[in-house]
Amino acid sequence: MLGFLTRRLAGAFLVLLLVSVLSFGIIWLVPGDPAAVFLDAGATPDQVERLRRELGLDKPLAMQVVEWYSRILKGDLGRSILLSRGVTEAIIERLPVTLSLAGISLVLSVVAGVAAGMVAATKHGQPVDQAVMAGALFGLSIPEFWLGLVLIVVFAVQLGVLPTGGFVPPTESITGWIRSITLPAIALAVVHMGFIARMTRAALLEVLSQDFIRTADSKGLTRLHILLRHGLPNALIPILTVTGIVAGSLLGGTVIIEQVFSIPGVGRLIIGAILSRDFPVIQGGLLFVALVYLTINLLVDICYAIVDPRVRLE
Amino acid sequence: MTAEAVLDLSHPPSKPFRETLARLLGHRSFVIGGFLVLIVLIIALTADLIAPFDPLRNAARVRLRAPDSVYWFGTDHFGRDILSRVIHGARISLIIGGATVLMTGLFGTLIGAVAGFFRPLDNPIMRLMDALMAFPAILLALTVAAVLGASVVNVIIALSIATAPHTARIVRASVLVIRELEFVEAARALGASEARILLRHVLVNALGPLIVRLTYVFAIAILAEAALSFIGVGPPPPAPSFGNIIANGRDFMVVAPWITIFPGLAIIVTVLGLNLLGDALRDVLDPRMKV
Amino acid sequence: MPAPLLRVDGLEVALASTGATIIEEVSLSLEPGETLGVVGESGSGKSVLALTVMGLLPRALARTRGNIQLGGDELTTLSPDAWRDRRGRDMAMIFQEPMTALNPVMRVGHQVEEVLMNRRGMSAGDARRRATALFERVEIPEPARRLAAFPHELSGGMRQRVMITIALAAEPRLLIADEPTTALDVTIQAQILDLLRDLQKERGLALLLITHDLGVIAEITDRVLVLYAGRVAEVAPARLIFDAPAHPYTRALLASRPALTGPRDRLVSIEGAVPSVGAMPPGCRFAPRCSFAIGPCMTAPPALIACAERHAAACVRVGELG
Amino acid sequence: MTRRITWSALAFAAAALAAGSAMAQKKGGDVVIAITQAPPAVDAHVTSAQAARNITLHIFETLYARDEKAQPQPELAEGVNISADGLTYVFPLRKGVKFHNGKEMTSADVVASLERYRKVGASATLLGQIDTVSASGPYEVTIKLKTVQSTFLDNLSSPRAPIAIYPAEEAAKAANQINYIGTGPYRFVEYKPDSHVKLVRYDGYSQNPKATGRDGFAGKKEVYLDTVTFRFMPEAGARNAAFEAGEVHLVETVDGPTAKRFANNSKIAIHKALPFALQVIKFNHAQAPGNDVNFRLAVQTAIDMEEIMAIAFADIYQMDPSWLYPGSHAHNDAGKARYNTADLKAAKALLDKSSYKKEKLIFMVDSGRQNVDTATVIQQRLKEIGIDIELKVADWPTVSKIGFTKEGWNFWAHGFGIEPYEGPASVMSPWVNGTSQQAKDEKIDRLFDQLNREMDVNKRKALFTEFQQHMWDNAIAMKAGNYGLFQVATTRLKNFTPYRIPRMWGVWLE
Repeated sequence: MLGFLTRRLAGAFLVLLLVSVLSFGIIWLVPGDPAAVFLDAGATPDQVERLRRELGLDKPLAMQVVEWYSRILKGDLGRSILLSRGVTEAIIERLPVTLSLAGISLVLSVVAGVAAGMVAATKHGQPVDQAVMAGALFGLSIPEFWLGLVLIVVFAVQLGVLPTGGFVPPTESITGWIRSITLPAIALAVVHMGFIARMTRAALLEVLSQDFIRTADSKGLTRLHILLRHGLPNALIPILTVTGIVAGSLLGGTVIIEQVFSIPGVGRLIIGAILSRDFPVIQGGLLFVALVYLTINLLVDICYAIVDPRVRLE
Repeated sequence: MTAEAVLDLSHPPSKPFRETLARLLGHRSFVIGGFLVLIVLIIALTADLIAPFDPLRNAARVRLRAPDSVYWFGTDHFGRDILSRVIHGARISLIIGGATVLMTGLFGTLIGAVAGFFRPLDNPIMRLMDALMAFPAILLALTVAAVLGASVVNVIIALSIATAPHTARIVRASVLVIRELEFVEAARALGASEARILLRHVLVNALGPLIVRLTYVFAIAILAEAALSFIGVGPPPPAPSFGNIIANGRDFMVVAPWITIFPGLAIIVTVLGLNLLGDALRDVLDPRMKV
Repeated sequence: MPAPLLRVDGLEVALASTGATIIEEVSLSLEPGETLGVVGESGSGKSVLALTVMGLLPRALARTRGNIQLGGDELTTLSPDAWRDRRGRDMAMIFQEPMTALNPVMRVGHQVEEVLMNRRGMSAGDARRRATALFERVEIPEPARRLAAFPHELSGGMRQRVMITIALAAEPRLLIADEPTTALDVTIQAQILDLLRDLQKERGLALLLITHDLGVIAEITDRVLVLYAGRVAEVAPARLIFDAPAHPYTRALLASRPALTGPRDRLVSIEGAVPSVGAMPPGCRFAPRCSFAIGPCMTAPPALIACAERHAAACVRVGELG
Repeated sequence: MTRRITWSALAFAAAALAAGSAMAQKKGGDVVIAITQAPPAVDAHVTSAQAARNITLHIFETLYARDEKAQPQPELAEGVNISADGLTYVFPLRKGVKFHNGKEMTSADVVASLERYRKVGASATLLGQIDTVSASGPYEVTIKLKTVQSTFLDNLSSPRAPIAIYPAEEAAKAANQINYIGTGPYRFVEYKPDSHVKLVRYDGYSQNPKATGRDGFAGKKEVYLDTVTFRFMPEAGARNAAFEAGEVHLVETVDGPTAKRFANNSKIAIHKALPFALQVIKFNHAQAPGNDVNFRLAVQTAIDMEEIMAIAFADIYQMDPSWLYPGSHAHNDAGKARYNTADLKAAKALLDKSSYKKEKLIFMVDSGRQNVDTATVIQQRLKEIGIDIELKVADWPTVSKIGFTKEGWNFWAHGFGIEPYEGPASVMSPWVNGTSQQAKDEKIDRLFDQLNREMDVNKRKALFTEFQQHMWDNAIAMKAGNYGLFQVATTRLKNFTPYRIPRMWGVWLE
């Protein structure tokens, strides 16, 4: 187990190193700089040039590279140009928002998706199965941001039952938080629900068709006992895989959904940074997202090892 | 040894094209999905003939008309007919999807095949792919599109960069399995050059998973184009794409929801068709692959 | 003659989708303490026969005709749950692939104990002790330690011993073994067969042994049932099958058998292929490959014709070819 | 801006109400304002973005501030004594003005702030003519100019990137690193990035004793509200719905159709901030065919300006050839004959005389809807006379980078909001040295120079009129019209009138 962890960690570290190169490099390709955001259309180039100097954007590339690596090795992502705070601080501020959105969507999609997938698998080939699968595929084909817009029009504008956007922290008001997170979480969850339902069904069907299920059957054990003790533990591995994929994909989804619902999360931080050329935030944000992504993968790997004794040996 | 080994006649490893086609045509998902995609394709190809209006024509008189008998899908704030724009939008959306599939197919295959076949390159290449895959695809595409600027070509490049690593990984996995198989060994023994082996045998046999993946890439590209447009880095106006029609209707979502709704439905139909096709292809070409 | 423990009569199993038959008119009987070998190549329907008796047919297949009696009780009229209740206790089964037949994420001890607890109502402690004893009986070394192992931590032979333990745990009267040694090394094969034979003798089990290996037949069976393309070709005492095969298919099968001294890889084969399901010839199913086939062979499937005591073959030319 | 004709009625009513105090002002209440963008900074010096101005002008004040007519009035200064040669400005400061940290403002703070602005100010050129700034007493600051500058007080009072007075210790800090401490009627509480900025009433605020009523950015700033929260909501749909749901009391801008829809609601007051900006279309003179006056005139002649305004700014625009707002003292009609001609035939004739050879031209805009609309309408219009235009939409940093270079663009459209408010010099300044059109124009440079040195108001107007005529005659750049903002507020918000920022003084909640 320890060797397994070390190997995974070493691999993740290597990837992270490459990610840091990519996130540093990408900003050197972007045209424009944050000076523009401070100034309106009437600003003249020498005003821009002054501001660039003021913001430290005129340092040579080599110097910036050295600064970047000496900083991130200390765990310091630098200071935002536009937000007047450290990048780490800015990310941590928004993290609970994104995590609560992604977390609730994940729970929603896993619970509904696994349940739907299990129903479909046990009713394999029957109308219930076909209906669930058709629904899942349909859900999978909806652009999530569009669904968000439609939900806003229907539930916030027409019916007026839920807010159109914004975010209320749970520390401020629990009901306000639930109300503000409901529509975005649904918009995010629908697509992933379909995905998980399909995967769960496929995984369970595969497990249920395996020899050891027949063995269990030959023991005369009850169907429920077989499903719970033999079927589910084995289907857990593929379900975990999907959950990992979905967790990552949700992270991507929040980027857009936060934009639709004006939710101040990490995704909007990064998009805002890209659109305003807040370079430290772009770099730090991308690095952070990659770190989260890799952590999710690592967690999934560790869960495998717990669920599936075979993995530990590899 | 046993009687079974003697009596059991082995099947040829690759099924003839005819049989595959027959199985596809008998697959319900393939028929429905194919039908949907074909409809969208025909609409895109005949856009000039079937669109009732010029999709670019401004007509201030009829701004923000709700759907009626003349403007079936309503009009936008320029007074442009949404139906005509959706019809023409299919064209650009399909071009973006198709070109992304081509680019991803080409580069994903190339990268995956090289990594799978030339062992010394495998590790560096795949770590780079891992690094690219460490970002959510949409964020990667968005960043690249922001770097390159908004244009149809740049959207295609951004989407290809976002989708190619996964494709490369799939191709590499197929190559790794196939290169160890007997017939590749045999070809090598007969003195075929590495490149020839790679092309003739390995790739032909890795085609199944690749086709399945690329079908899904098509669907992903259509969805991602819309998302990029929404953020403002999609194909530039005034030429319509599914995504930029929606993006255009954003400010009018409340007073003129039809601008947003109809292209969204067009996306759903197209993506649903592609997903159905992908499912059928997966069942037939690559039964072990997961969703 | 003691009353048969298992009696199968005119069994027919078909594909649920097309109705094409997998096995047809299969009848057999098995007495307590007797070993019946079922032999045939893959696709002959021998595994389907076993699964049908157990009531474990996959969804795609359905029993369309025939009766199955166990200890005088008709199984086919039972509800699925009642049939399920007979499994484990009255009849048990050993599968071919001990790797896949065991739950990969459950400790093997627990896979035995769950039978003891659920089917014999034992407490966890009793089940543990009983499982240890059973492991000892099937000659698993260090049984206490092995109980805590996962299947992948055991060798193929050990796994099959675990499988046997599971099958025996509820003390069934009928044991069906479907190719129990196929996946194993030759030396292990012999050990497992010996074990099976000892256990059968010791407990007076009725053993239905399914195999395609005539060597196995020769070693431990009392009688043999030869299946070809879903129909019984020949049924005979084991000795007679080797000494006086009556059906041309049995003969071909014997001829393709490797000499014990010869190389074990390439064999003389029977020309042609087994007809595929749904495309069976109207007459004798072996006729297209049979060098003795005559006109009547092509029109209707031949009935079993007795040719000696407890020996019958489904061939119109049984008498002539002797 | 002398009088805002378009909403004069409202302004009159508001003034009357404010003066007469006929209504019962109530203390208390929290107001949430939806603004379209997050401010790039709350450090007033370093940004000229509208989003920042909305907030900073509630927290900070300047020595001089613009009144309702955009004329400079003393704010933190008592007044000014200008030497006869026009080079020395002595500002006596108001006494007893307390910063939000409780300290009293003195000349040291003013000097430090002005010096800081000269270093880090986003519009540092506003103070470009300053030679020295010194404290000539604890409550007196003396500024010496290098040359005479007729617009110096205008500059000092510009709200563009306000020359805010900070405490000296804050003014010593680098750009964007200060604590937000000012003298304004509101005190800074928190800045939640991507979410909001929250301000609370500053009870220690010292009113300008000379002020009578609410007057532009100057005047009396009486605060009744407890807190004001500026919520950043880039999505129009989200803004509007939040407003309808009552989460937001005032929306900085809504589109025409939405305003129309709200008009039927008795609980909603629609305010028009018109004019708020000019819609400007620039040519790149450094590239063919933009270097050809006939080409530029062909384009100018072809364009239907009203079509642009009607589509991009439905129901909230004015057609006006002037580069200043109506009511501004130098507002004039020069160039009227060339404005909004929409004459395709004449345009074709001009185009045929030009060097344009059917090549594809780039119309560059940022992704703001109105600017994209402008570009789209022009593209379709010019297609009719055979000009082939490709739209290039990018985000603001990219566009503003490329737009000040000689390559990569032929047309560029954007709003011009604060310059016409500031006055003639600010409008002319972008064209000086060819900054905006990428080719030096001797005449503009000369006129600008004269304007800067001319102290006589009427002569300045004549110079500006000449500039405007020159702009139209040579199609240096075009303006399509004046556009405004629909601002919607709950009717519970009393005595609100739109201005360049949503001023939260003099208003109260019912």
